[in-house]
Amino acid sequence: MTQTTMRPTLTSVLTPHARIDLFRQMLRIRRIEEEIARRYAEQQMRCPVHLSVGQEAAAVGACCVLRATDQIVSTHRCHGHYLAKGGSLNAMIAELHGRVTGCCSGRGGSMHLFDAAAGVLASVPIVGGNVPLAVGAALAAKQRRTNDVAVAFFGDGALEEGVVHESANLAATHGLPMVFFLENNRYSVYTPLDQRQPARPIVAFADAHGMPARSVDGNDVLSVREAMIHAVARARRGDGPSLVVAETYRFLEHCGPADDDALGYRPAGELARWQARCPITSFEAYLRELGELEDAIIEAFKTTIAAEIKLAFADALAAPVPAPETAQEGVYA
Amino acid sequence: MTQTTMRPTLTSVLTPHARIDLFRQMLRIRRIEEEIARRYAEQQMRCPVHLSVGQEAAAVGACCVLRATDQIVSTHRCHGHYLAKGGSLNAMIAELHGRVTGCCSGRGGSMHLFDAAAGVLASVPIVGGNVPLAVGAALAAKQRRTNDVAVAFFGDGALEEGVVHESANLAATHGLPMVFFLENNRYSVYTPLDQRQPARPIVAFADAHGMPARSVDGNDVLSVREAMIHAVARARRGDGPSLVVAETYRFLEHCGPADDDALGYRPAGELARWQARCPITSFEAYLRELGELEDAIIEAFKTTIAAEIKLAFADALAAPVPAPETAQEGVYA
Amino acid sequence: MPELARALEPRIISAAEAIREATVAAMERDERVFVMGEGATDPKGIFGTTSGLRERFGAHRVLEMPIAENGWTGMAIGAALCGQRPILIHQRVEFSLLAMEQLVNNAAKIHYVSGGRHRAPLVIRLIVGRGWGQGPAHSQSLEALFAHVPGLKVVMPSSAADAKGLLLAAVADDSPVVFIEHRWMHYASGHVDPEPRAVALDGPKRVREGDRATVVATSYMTLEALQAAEALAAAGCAVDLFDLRVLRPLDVGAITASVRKTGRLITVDTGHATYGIGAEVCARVTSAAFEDLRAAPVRIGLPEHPTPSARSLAEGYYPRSPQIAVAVGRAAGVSATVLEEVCAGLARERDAMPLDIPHPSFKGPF
Amino acid sequence: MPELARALEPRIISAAEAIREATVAAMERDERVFVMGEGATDPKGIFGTTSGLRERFGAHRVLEMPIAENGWTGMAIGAALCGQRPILIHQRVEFSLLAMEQLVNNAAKIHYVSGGRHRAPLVIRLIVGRGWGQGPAHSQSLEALFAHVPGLKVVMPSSAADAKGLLLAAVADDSPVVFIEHRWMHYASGHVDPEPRAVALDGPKRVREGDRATVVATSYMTLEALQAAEALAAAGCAVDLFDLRVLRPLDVGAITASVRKTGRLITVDTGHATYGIGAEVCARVTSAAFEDLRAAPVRIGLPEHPTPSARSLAEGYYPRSPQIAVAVGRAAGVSATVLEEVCAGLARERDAMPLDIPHPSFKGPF
Ligand SMILES: Cc1ncc(C[n+]2csc(CCOP(=O)(O)OP(=O)(O)O)c2C)c(N)n1
Ligand SMILES: Cc1ncc(C[n+]2csc(CCOP(=O)(O)OP(=O)(O)O)c2C)c(N)n1
Ligand SMILES: [Mg+2]
Ligand SMILES: [Mg+2]
Repeated sequence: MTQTTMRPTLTSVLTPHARIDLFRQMLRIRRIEEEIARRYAEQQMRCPVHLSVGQEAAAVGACCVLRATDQIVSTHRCHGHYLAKGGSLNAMIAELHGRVTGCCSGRGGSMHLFDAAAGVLASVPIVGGNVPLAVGAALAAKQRRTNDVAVAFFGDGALEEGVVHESANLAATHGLPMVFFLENNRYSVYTPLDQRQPARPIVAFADAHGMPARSVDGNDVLSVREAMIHAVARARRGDGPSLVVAETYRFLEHCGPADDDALGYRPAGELARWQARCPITSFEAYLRELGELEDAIIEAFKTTIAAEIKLAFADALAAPVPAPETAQEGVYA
Repeated sequence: MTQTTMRPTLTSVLTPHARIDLFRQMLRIRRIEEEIARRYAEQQMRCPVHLSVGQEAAAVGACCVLRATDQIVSTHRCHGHYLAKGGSLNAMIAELHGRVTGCCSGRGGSMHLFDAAAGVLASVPIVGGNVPLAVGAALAAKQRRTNDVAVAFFGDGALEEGVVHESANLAATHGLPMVFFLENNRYSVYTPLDQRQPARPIVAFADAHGMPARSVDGNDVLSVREAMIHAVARARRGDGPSLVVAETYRFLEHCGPADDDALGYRPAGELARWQARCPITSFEAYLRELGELEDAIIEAFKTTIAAEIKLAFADALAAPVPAPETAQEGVYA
Repeated sequence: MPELARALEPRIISAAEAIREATVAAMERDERVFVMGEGATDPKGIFGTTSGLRERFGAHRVLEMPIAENGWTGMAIGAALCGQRPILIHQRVEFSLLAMEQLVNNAAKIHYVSGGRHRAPLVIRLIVGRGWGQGPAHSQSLEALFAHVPGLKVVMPSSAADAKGLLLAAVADDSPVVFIEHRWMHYASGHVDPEPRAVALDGPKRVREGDRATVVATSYMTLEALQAAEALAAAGCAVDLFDLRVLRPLDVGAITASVRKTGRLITVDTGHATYGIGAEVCARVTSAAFEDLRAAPVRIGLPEHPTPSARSLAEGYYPRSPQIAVAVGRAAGVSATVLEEVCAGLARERDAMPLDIPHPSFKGPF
Repeated sequence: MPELARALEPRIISAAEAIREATVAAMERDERVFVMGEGATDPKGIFGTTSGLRERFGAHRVLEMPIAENGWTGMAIGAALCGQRPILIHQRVEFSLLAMEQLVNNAAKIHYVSGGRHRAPLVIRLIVGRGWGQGPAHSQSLEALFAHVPGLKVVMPSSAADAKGLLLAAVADDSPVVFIEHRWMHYASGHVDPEPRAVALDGPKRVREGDRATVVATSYMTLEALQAAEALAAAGCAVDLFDLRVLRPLDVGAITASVRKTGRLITVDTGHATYGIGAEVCARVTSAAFEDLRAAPVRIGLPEHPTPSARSLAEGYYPRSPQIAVAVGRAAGVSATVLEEVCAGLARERDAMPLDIPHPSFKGPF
């Protein structure tokens, strides 16, 4: 296991402003997801939604070290990654509403978010199926000598898919500029990790494919960022792929807007323990301790975000739905 | 990496007679493969053949610790495994000749050998595709409480297939009585390992899936046997799967009867170096040193084997070919 | 209620419940039968079809699976070769695409290639069809891919009773059976025999009789076609409606006989029309009853593009009863004015139901 | 030879060489084009179609692949989304079954689902068809599985010239193109334009003209059908023979026009008949030209069982020119005695060739 000890690098030094911005981004994702959850029952968003509440530090910590031309590839649970990478909020909300102004013109729904300008290459609803796309993006970067990197987001469940192993082998063998970013939220739908995988350190996955790995507290945005700095630097140097494992937790149900603790598939108290380690409130506490964050700033953030969200929903609802006769268009390029 | 040091166990103690029998079995497989190669140009065996010359110690070392009700699942290169596990020679040679007396009634050819009585569950021409079948055999053994184990034979190339990782995860998670037996002959068709996989110990595969592993000299039948004793005992105890890696080498071409060194895909001298470590001649030398083997015994073996082979080919050639009108039968059970 | 009356009383349950009943009965009857799938043991129990099974039969017979479709399909085949009888479940047909290699190369062929020595008695339950804005990779009906492969049997029930009976037959069959459930079919309710009686996998079933045209439908589309057929019958145009049920091996004998009588054939299936189920039915029946066909067969299926998520696009995507009525009515020579009325009635019925949900109990999104 | 004469001289090469030429030309013209596959760089160079490419274009444009079909298909799609133009090669169609998920869910749909923003310009070369006792998992012709999927284009060449021209068009196309090569088609030789001129992916090609029947064939079966057609023509029965070429999107316009003239349709394809390519052609043409059809369309394809390895069983498995001649001749009303003669001639030609090898240069077993 290649658990390099963390050593701060030059690039890892953050200004207070940058730190606060990480907080703002997490808060923004949380608020957006919460608004989706709140409005979901209105049945205007008629597509499955997999919310990322609780996992914001992973998305923001991973994406904050990437540039726009770096490509990420996401999963069914893509809202956080898309937003953290700079994807357009309006295009996302419109997509969830099935509007022509959606990032997929309404054709994809919540699980197909992408934003070419922001470097969100694609989101894919088939577990693990997104990972080789990132390998391809890394291959293209290498072939075209762009010096960009590609990041594959995937969950602990995806580790069970053969294609993820195939992807790791391909990236390692070809020394591709890429990061495998695993969010271990311990569940695949309702099934806990220990019913799906043997007990062993998850980073052993990387050893099997000859790449370095680092496992971090995925609810600590700074730890995630730190690990990503190393992984991305390595990729950009041309030294090949690596794995980052972010240990985290999903607060809401697998699919849909609700809290599902009552279903009983989570051990009693587990959700509460993780909620106590909420990536946003704990980072807020830390920043307050540093004296960098105070009520006024938070309030200002909340106000701006609320306005932005309101606008995005209003725009989406005001936008036209795709005309039925366009359904047949664009099967071939 | 769980490279347990080798400690002789009670069961690992061999009588001279048993040792000689290992020699005889390897010699027998070699002779059979050589006869297939010799006769192949006569075009009576009209199916692809993947000969296992050079890899006899792996087949014999692995199968000699299994009982008839234990199941093995093999690959395109299945002749050695099939024979070592006790598969019928006549049914095999007949199958290669496309005769009704073949183990598949002539329908499968060289890559589909099986023998229910001997516990050769199936051979599968799709790389990696056989491995989950062994997981299933192990599952059945567990569900039916037979105390049998299942062994999946596969090559270094199969390690690149996602399904092999999926299989390892399944076997480990469910604690199934099974052994993953990897013959690392360094090539997939003409492509050497380093063009297909990153540099890392191959046993790291096992770590990734939480199972113990042991890498052995695959040309040393006793080492292979020793490793298998541990792996099979573990499986039979109900402690789950493990991995055995046999380091070995293929002497002939990937598919077909010829020596292919002239093609230039093997580094100069590599074949010769491995031939100098031929599993049969080196074991012969060892047994002679022990004083357990002498010319007369070897000659007797050769004579018996030659007779057996001659008969198998004669029987095959004398057997009827399947009647064309039977081609449509047996699509459904 | 006295016992006899209860026994005669229709016992109305949904197809999802019927599938669960069949599974319970099969597992009780034969201890080699076991169930495996992603979510097989979870609180939702695969649309309720596996709920409570683990509690009843134990963890060794109801196996939760990792997300490794190819791996556990191969595992099921291996177990089947060793005498077990697995029932595999894929919550979406798309996931089973990962297992195509095992299904096509191993499951479908191993009996044949072994000269009849091997048997792979497995049932692969696949769920196809429409959902709530699921988008293109969670909503396909890919039965044609499986139906093309010799060695697989392919079955699609359309009613609760058949769901139970055909599943029982599938589990008892010694060949691999791909058992395809349309998501909306799960909500079809009807009388279901409490006894575990298999319904033979022997071909289509006539669900309505008439002589003006022959309509052949699959799975959920049988229900839409039935609405259309009933409305047409009320307008004086009775048609033969067949539920195809067994896509492979395909037996079109009864359909051909019907076409000889009606002279018209309309197929209505749940997948894409091109290279789809209807193509084979049309081609085969045309061959067998060419002289009696009085008009070109008509196929109704999905248009040639992926499923869009947006509701406004999904609207026209899925053929519903009015389109079917128009196609059938035209073929049967129903006058335009009558047809217009029939369609208007069906459209009113259809519009009373939400477009993207199958049943008032469906709360989305899963 | 003077230059002009050489330019006019037919340049006879095999389809395998033509494929190599097209690849070289495409790679020279566009540096985004690259090749990947298991064996792409090995001494056999995928039936010679990739020989020398690595030496010529370097390791970064000719990629040897691990045995990980699903992984590297997804990788190709990702690279294509980023502007590259990969050519993927699977030495056997069976290996591509492992990549069905990526092909069906991602490659086929990403352009559509993104509202036209994404493009996945990839070419997936698949090799299908018969070999030397390969058995059931190395010999299938599964084109119907791909042809059923909207968003994929599916192309099958039958001549050296088309192999080159259609491949060039496929590489230039911005959609994913499944380019299916029958193993025996590789040995088809003919004049091939030395220039890299694309042949549009726009539909069938008439390879022989006549008015007694319309024959539609795919890939290698076009060659068998051509032999049959020529023998029939010599006996006074000339037929229209179409090479289908583009299975999806399917354009049967010219075929329909022909059937209007001939009144008879016979399809001959390389896959299983049931739910196969011929079913769609028959169903579609029957719809379009019902009034002019004078007999039921006839389909010729593989029987409904896996490929047996034994030569004695393979014998009847693959339809050859005599069977085709019988079917066509019967449909066209050729007298039994004439037909018998035609067949005897064809059978003599056929029997002069070994059954399980395509060409005298073929030494087996690979
Ligand atoms: C190939 C495939 N199999 C099954 C599913 C159904 N499914 C959707 S999400 C999910 C769980 C994925 O778990 P994980 O990768 O840990 O991601 P998380 O949902 O926890 O974010 C499953 C099984 C799928 N989408 N794709
Ligand atoms: C899925 C799949 N891809 C490709 C092939 C073609 N193929 C046959 S054998 C082989 C090499 C396998 O290498 P390895 O597993 O190391 O076994 P070895 O031949 O060395 O015994 C390949 C690529 C195949 N049979 N199946
Ligand atoms: Mg998870
Ligand atoms: Mg090897």
